[in-house]
Formats: sequence, structure tokens, C-alpha cells
Amino acid sequence: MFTTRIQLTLSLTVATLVASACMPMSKKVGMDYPALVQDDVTTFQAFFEKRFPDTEKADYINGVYSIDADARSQWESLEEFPPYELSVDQGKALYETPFANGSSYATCFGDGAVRSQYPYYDEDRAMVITLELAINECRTANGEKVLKYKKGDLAKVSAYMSFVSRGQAINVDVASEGAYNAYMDGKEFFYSKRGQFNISCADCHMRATGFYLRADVPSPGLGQTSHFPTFRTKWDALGTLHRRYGGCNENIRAKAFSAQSPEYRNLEYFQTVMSNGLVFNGPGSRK
Amino acid sequence: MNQSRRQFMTRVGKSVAFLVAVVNLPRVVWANWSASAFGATDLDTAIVERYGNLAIADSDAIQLKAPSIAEHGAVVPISIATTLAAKSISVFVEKNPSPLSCSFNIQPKMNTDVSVRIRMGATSNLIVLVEADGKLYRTSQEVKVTIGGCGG
Amino acid sequence: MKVKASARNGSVVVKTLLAHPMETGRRKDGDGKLIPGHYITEVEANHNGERVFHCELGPSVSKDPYLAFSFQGGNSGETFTMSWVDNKGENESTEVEIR
Amino acid sequence: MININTLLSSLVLSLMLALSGLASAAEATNATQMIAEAEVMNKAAGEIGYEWRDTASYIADAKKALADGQEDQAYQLANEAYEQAKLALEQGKLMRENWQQYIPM
Repeated sequence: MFTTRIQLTLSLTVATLVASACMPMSKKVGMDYPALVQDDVTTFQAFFEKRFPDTEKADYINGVYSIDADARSQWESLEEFPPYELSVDQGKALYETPFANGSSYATCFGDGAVRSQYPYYDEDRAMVITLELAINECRTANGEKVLKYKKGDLAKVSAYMSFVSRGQAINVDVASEGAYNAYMDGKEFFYSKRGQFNISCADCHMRATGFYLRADVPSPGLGQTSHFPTFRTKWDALGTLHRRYGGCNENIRAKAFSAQSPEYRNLEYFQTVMSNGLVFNGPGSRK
Repeated sequence: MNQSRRQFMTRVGKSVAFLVAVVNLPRVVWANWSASAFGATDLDTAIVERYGNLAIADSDAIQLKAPSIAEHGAVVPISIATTLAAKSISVFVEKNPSPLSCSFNIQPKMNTDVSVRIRMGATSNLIVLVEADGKLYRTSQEVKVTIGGCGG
Repeated sequence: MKVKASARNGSVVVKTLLAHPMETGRRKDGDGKLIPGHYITEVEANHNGERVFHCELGPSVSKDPYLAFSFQGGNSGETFTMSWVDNKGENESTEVEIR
Repeated sequence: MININTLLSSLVLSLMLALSGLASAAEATNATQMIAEAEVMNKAAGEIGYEWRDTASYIADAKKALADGQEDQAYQLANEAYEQAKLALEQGKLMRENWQQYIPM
């Protein structure tokens, strides 16, 4: 089980041979996008089913703990008093505090249990809208300044909204050409090797998941976006999915993109689509 | 109240949930802390400072639950249970700068089943000593602590 | 201090998280100066005037110490007291309702 | 257990092998020129989204060394940055064309 060792030169040859047969046909009008995407979802989820036959599909929302019993028992012990609990309380307080103009987050999001409405592709604006982006847009629409995207108050509000949305099904639609292009952009990001280490998301979270990479078992790529924001022991704080993306990219010695950049929003879109059929269970706690 | 009352009050704000009331300082004499044992910098000294020269025997009447590989050295969850008539239970991490981590003094109505989260600076033996019948009973386990990597 | 206590099979099962930095005295701040040790040294619980839990802690217990234990007696609806003190003499005490 | 160091060096090595000869070497003869070339190359890698993590700090270090009068060290640092940026650009071009071939089965 060591496909990552494939020499790039070799892959390059293979690539040239089959490239013409497999090049994306994504830009054509009138294609059955939901069917194309469903094929990808099925293939992607089957990869993990084959790799971890003992793991229930629904359990992938628990990340690496779905495949590592020793780590799981430590995590379960930590969840006795989840380290994000205080942040959720603070997020609730922020959520309920009125803005200067008298409205509040509830004006935009009702009771806040809207996690499963994000991310989605906004046809008018031709871009993916994430929950964190929507939170800040709610603020600016009400005359408040934007919050930082990686941690702090925005992560807390997002954590609260995720908490009250726990159990909502992940079911992201990709129904238009624009949506499909954003999806394909995220897909390309996920499978492209980058950085000085020449590693893709898929190298760690598909090929190497379940194996040790130095001291760590990379989590399965399936279910990764279900449990953010996440409180990491390493951060000693709550962080958003895009903060984690930035950390991952730096680990492979690639320059990270900004949180809520088109690259990371499209990656979140693709990854969430891949987890269709699971449920949102954020906020999470991780090492 | 004295100065600690003020510090105490600042902490009250941080306490949430589950609490029905905050009461006055208890009628407790805080004078039991084994400073010399907690200050010891090697395992043998720490044990002697804590327990004198009681005989030590390995025992399988102590159940120690600890990870084989710690997720993070800053938070290593451990649980200890024993059927011995324990007077105290102490946790030592051999390679920590101060090996004695914590010590439970068993009270008449207290069950001998405890959990705690400790720090481990490096891969090390975790040693649990149970004091019972004027002797020390021991169980131990290695816990690997890794650094670096990308964090799952 | 967060405490969850529930009566179960004649015992009260207690899980508690004590908000405390647990500074080891070995860490350095941004200027390279040692941050003085600041850690909880003792934790205890009292029920009906009787001590039912006592633990001595060193600085190698994790930040925001988590402790779980159980004691005999005590019924749902009753209360007991959880208290801690640290090496600077700061302390906190809380009355907890058993569920 | 996968040894990632072996893995990484094999990957980086194979990347370098794959790319050697594809890009022309820098023609700079002094540190100032080398820094300028590294900046151009790194900008090109960044424009397609493939800038590496440390390249910009090598360039910054090179500038600092140059300002301190350490011409040789500045040249070395800028050269390292240039080589990194060159590989990053080639990596990006390669991936943009061929990423579909890297989907694990």
C-alpha cells in the first residue's frame, strides 16, 4: 500500500498516454451535473469503504477517530468536558447580542440551526457561500465590522450555529454549470500535488489515511468538513475549517491561501459534496 | 474575607452551568501538599519523599487505563481503579522534570476509581503506586508521546 | 469550575473541570523570562460535613485539570461542596447539586 | 509504518528529475540580479496558485544579506529561492494539465 511512492516521472508518462481520454468535459453546457457529481461521490465513498471495511459510513464524521481506536478512547475521554463547550456558550451570547442597529444574527439566520444550508453556490454572485462568509455578510449588512475568519468571535458564532444544527444531513446540490465549475475547481485543488513536499490533499487523506505519517495517522478525507469549527489541543482554541486548510498547506510547505479565498471556498464545497449523506456534527475537538 | 476572596470572586464569573450556588470558603485546612515529593526531580526520590521506604511489589489488582500513544503530551487521559484497600493512589511519570504528577488520598467513603488528565513531556513509563496495608503496589505502562507531524 | 455529579448504584459519580492555567514554572514568556509556577495543589469534596475526596496535584497535571471520582452515599437532589486551592493561595469553592 | 522522510525525499527528488532540463537556469551574475529573477519566478508560481511556503522568506533573507553587504550569501539565498520558484512553477503547470491522473483508485 504505497502508491505515493510512484515516481513522478512515471506518472507523467502515464498521464500523457491517458490524458486525451480522460480530460475534463466540465465546461460543456447542458450536462447532467447532479449525475456526474453523484458518480464522484459514490467512487469517493467507496474508496474509504474498501480501505476501512469495519468503519460504519456514518462514523466518518468523527475523523481519525473513526479508524483509530486508541486515539478514539482518548478523544471520548476529552469529550466528557468538551473543550469547545465554553466557546459554544460564548458563541450563543454573541449570537443573541443585538447589533448597534437593533437587529442581530437571528435577523439573518433565525434560530441559527442553518448549518446544512452551507456551503452553497450562489448563482447570482457566481460564487460559493460558506457559513463563515455568510456570518460576516450578515454583520456588514447590519453595519457591523467584519470579524477575522480563522478564530475568535466568528469561530465561536459558527460553533454555536453548528452546535444547534447537529445532526442535520449533509446534502449539497451541484445543479448548474457555475456550481459544477466551482466544484471542479475544488476537486482539482484536492487532487493536485503542491508545495515543496509535492503532496496533495488526497495523498494524505486518501492514500496515506490509516497509516502513520511520522507520528500521525492522517484522517480520512470523507467527513472532514462535518465537524468544524474545531477546538484543537495544539491551538488551545477554536479554529475554522479554513484555518485548518492553511495549516495543512503550510505543513506540505505550500504558501497558504487566505481564509475564504475562492480556492478554499471551492475546496470546502467539493469536500462537503463528497460527504453528502453524512451529518454535520460540529463543533469538534481534535488533537 | 481576605485577598483570596477577591481572586475567588473573579473566578466565579468563569464558572458556568451545573452550579446551584457559590458558597463561602470551606472549613478546610489546606496543609497537606507534599512539597518535597512534588519537587523531587527523579523517580526514586519522589517515591521516597512521598512514601518513605515502603516495600514495592508489582500488582495486577490495579487497573491502569492509559493510551499507548498519546494524542498530545499536554493532555494524556488516564484512569485508575483498584480492588486493594487503598490508602492513597499516586501517579508518576518517570521522565517528567518532576515525576510525581498527582496523589489521591482515599477517604472512607471514596471509591478507588479515579481519572485525571496529565502532561507528559516525552515518551515515558507511567507508574501508578497504590498504598495499602503499609505496602506499595505498583503497575506501569509506557506511553509514547510524539511531537511534530501534522496533527491528524 | 464545572462539575457534573450523578447518583448511580449507591455512589455519586463526579466529573469536574477546574478552570486554571496550571503554569509549570518552566515555560518562558515572549521576552525569555520564566513564567512563575501557578498551579492547583489540592482539590477536595465534602458531603454532609465529611471529606469524600482529596487529591494533591503537581504542575504536571494538564491545564484546566479534569478529575473524575466517585463516593458512596449521597442522593439525587442533595448537594456537596467542591473546593480547590493553588500554590498562590487562590481558591474556589462551589456547591454542587447531585442529579 | 511509512517513513515520510524517505517518501518526501523520493518525491522531491523525482520532481526535480522530472523537471531538470525543462526550465532554463538563471542567468544572473550578481545578487541583485538573482534576487530580481527569483522575484519574477516566484510571482509567476504564485499567479497560478503554486507558490511554496518558504520562497518569499529566502528572498527577504537575501535582501537583508545584501543590505548587510554579504553579497555571496545573498546570492546563495536568492538562488535557492529561484530554484524553489522554478520547481513550484513547473509543478503548477504539470498539475493544472494532469491533476486528474493523480486521483487515487
